Amino acid sequence: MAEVLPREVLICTIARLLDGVRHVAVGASSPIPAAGAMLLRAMKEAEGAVGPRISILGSVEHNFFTNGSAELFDCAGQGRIDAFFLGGGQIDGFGNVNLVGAGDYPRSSVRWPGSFGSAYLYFVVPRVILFREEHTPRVFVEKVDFISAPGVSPDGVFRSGGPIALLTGKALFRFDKTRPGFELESVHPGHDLAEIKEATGFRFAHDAEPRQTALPGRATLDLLRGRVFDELAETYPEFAAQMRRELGTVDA
Amino acid sequence: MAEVLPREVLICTIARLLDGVRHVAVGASSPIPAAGAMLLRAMKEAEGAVGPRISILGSVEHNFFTNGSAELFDCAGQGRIDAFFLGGGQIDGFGNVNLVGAGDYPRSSVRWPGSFGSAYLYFVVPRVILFREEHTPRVFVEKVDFISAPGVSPDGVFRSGGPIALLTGKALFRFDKTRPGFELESVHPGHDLAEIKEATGFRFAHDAEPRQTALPGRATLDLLRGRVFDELAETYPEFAAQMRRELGTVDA
Amino acid sequence: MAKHIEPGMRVALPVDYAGVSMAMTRPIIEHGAGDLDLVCVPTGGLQVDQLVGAGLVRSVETSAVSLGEAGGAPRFNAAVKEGAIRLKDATCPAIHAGLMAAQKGSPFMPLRGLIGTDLLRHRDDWRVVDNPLADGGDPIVLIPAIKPDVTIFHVPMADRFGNVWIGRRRELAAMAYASQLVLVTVERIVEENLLADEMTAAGVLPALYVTAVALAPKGAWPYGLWGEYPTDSAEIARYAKAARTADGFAAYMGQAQMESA
Amino acid sequence: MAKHIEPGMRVALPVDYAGVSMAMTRPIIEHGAGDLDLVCVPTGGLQVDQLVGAGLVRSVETSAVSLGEAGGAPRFNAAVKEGAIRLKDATCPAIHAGLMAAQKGSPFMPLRGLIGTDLLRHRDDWRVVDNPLADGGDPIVLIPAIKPDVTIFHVPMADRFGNVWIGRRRELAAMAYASQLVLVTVERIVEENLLADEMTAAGVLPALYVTAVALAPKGAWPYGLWGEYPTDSAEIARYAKAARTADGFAAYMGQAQMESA
Repeated sequence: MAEVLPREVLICTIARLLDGVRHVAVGASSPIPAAGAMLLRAMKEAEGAVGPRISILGSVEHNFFTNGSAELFDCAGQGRIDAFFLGGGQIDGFGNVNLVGAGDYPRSSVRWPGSFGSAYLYFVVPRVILFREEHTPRVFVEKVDFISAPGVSPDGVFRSGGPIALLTGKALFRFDKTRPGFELESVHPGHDLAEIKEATGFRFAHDAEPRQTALPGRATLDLLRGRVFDELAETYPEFAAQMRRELGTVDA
Repeated sequence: MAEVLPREVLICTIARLLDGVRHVAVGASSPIPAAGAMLLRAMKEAEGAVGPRISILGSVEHNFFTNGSAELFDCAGQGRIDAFFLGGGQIDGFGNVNLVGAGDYPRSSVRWPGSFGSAYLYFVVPRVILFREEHTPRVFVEKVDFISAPGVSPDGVFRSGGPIALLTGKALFRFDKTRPGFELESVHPGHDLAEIKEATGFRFAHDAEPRQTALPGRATLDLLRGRVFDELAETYPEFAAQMRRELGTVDA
Repeated sequence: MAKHIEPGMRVALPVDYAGVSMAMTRPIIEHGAGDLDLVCVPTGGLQVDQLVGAGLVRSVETSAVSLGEAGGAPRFNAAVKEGAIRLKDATCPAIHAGLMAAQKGSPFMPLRGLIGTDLLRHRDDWRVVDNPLADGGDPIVLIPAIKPDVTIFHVPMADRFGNVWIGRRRELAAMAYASQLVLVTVERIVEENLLADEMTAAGVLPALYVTAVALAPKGAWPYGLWGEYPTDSAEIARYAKAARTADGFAAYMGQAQMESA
Repeated sequence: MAKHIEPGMRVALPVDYAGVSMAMTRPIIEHGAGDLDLVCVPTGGLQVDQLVGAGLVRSVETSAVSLGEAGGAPRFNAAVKEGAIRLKDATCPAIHAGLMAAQKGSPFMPLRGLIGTDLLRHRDDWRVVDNPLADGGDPIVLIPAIKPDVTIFHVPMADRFGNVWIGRRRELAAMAYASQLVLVTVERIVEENLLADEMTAAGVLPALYVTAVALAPKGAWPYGLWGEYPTDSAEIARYAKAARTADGFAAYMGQAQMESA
């Protein structure tokens, strides 16, 4: 087995979570989700299949929209976006996301930028992947201070989308909307259940001995370190360069 | 007094009815309303004032919109269109307009094209001028067979626009929305009250001895026959040529 | 491309001057899928008349149908008189509102006007409600989303990547956003990516919304195409005269078919 | 052009990458009309932070405010903590929906999503109704029309006739349609009529909607302008650091003023 960087594990996990989507949108400042989408596209095309369409938001160079900043939301409302990523200053065990601030609203003690499109996209994009590398009790709280976007909705509320998974720097969780709540799917190499419990402010279901997150094989790593990092360098030059520096260390 | 063609009387009357508007929209197949708007613009500019903006709909050459065929209606909804013209297969004494067909709907015995934007524009354009050259009881009926757009609306219905006048080949009527109904304002040269009563299927208010429609003075006629017919020839070449042929006869 | 069209589909077609794919009319008629529900955006003409004349149309939602200067649409008007098609008479902004609702993924859009018209009286799919943001009263009409199965139009160019240049005819984009399938004929296909340059990109409907593109020079004829060629009014007048009768229509269509063969 | 701005006006400003008229920021501050209600379309950055820091802002309606890679917006965040400005937290499509309602002359637009959020709970101008076109239930949010008094943005070019080239940044058109006044700064003014050619016309906001145009080369700086120049990230970072305190903000703005004098 080749040595694999922690962020390569994240990228490969994202590619797996996206399997089957036709169109994924990623933020201009989200290189890891973008890399995951690009990896999936490369893997599909290597098999002779059609890869997903990838829209990178806010990028001038990779702007595939022509109707202004409303088009992403229209496109999602039309059912043309299958997957999207959401972070959050706080995420709780019900899948609620807080992008607004900590403390009492509106005079938040810590103010984050704001909800962006989450209060809409979380409802209408079928596969929303919650992604936050920092895995601490500060981020993963029992109950968010402000609901920018709720994890689940009551019966009768129109909802064609929502969270399917939560990916952190330590682990991958599946979201079960019937409970609702998270279930630990796998632990990334170098971490363990006890550490994850301590780092997570909400309760979650888990096996007694959780699996380790699957590592990519040689062929996947070659695609990632070749074609995908080349593509990535066009939009996220600093991130691609950094990954390649770290790989230089690994390879050495 | 110079000799004046009947259609010149109509054009000059329209210019008078439009006095004060900032933006008037006319149809691509409406040369007389367009000429009236162009005459007003020429008169204003001759005085050193700002003339109205004129949008000619459906014209490729004089298309001042860039957002497709919805833009006219958006523009009207924003209050940016002050005046518009409406014809009709039937017009009744309440200002109701029928652009759909005669007889029982939907299997009309005579089918006209349809309501176009009338069912919206009649509500939101402050100065709608009803214009139909053919002045017969077939057109001006007691009650239209189908209401494409109503002349008045009950209290409480949002309405910032509506008819202000009806101009025909024989006469000019003012619309009084409080009665509601039409009032004969003036009779074009060569016509009289008895003839107009016979040609009109609805009742209307009138003076015992109605005025004659005001005729344009020399300066106005010069503007019309010079600059305005030149401008008109760009968009309505056949109409401009025909007017000039008729004027040749008059001048001869 | 006509093979994409299936019986019973809802088909959106553009106004005369926006880019009508007349080149698609005959293939659609030969393909023969019927019971079509046409949506004219926002009015119809020659193509609608010919599809109605060919017996493929079940209903027409439109703000108007005519041949412009050539007069009324003869086969459409005959079908209306015979009760052979169902009419959904509308007004232009109501059709735009229905497409906008679909574009936005919303169930409806509100529209001012309409109250007191016989259009509204005959549309049981439109709903009047009191404006929930007013203090009471203030009736307003809600237009349900119009979601065509297929949109068909003709424009000057597309690129090799499926991006289609619609210029300022943005109703074509609105139709595409709202539709499942989008079939486009073009005057020419260019090598360069139309999205690569901000100047051309401004008028592009991205490939994301486009199902298929086919080359069809003079594909709007006898209609004109903005920036390309004018309308052939004589040909439209010739059609208008021929199509006054069903036999004349059949003869015109048969003759045109032979000419194109 | 800042003279058009009066105290208490509702001012619409575009997102960072769409064309922010940074060149107008200082004239607005010098002009001094306060109690402004800002509408960020749909998010805000440097310009919003500077107007807030200058004390001209009464409320901010936005989906987010930040300096991007340079972090949080320091004067905005400080004003939030102090309760010095009223917040109308929104989500991007709600801002677009409000502008679209104004564009259409409609009192509101419906929007999916939002139900169960604290955004909705804090917005007493948004209304939840049961979808009148459903058989019952199906709650949906109605967003009232957003009608700015003035919209301000920066784009590459305008022509001598007041037509403004916005390219594919169509939110700039949406803002203009919805606004009473539209103030535009441009990199350059061209001689030819931008509407005369279908290629350029496709990206034009017509003069009909434009109140005034002023030449301002590099007018988006330190933001970039699409198709023209990139963002000066170092300058934004320099601001972010300086503006952590009110004094640092004042020093930065004073220094910049001297440089521009």
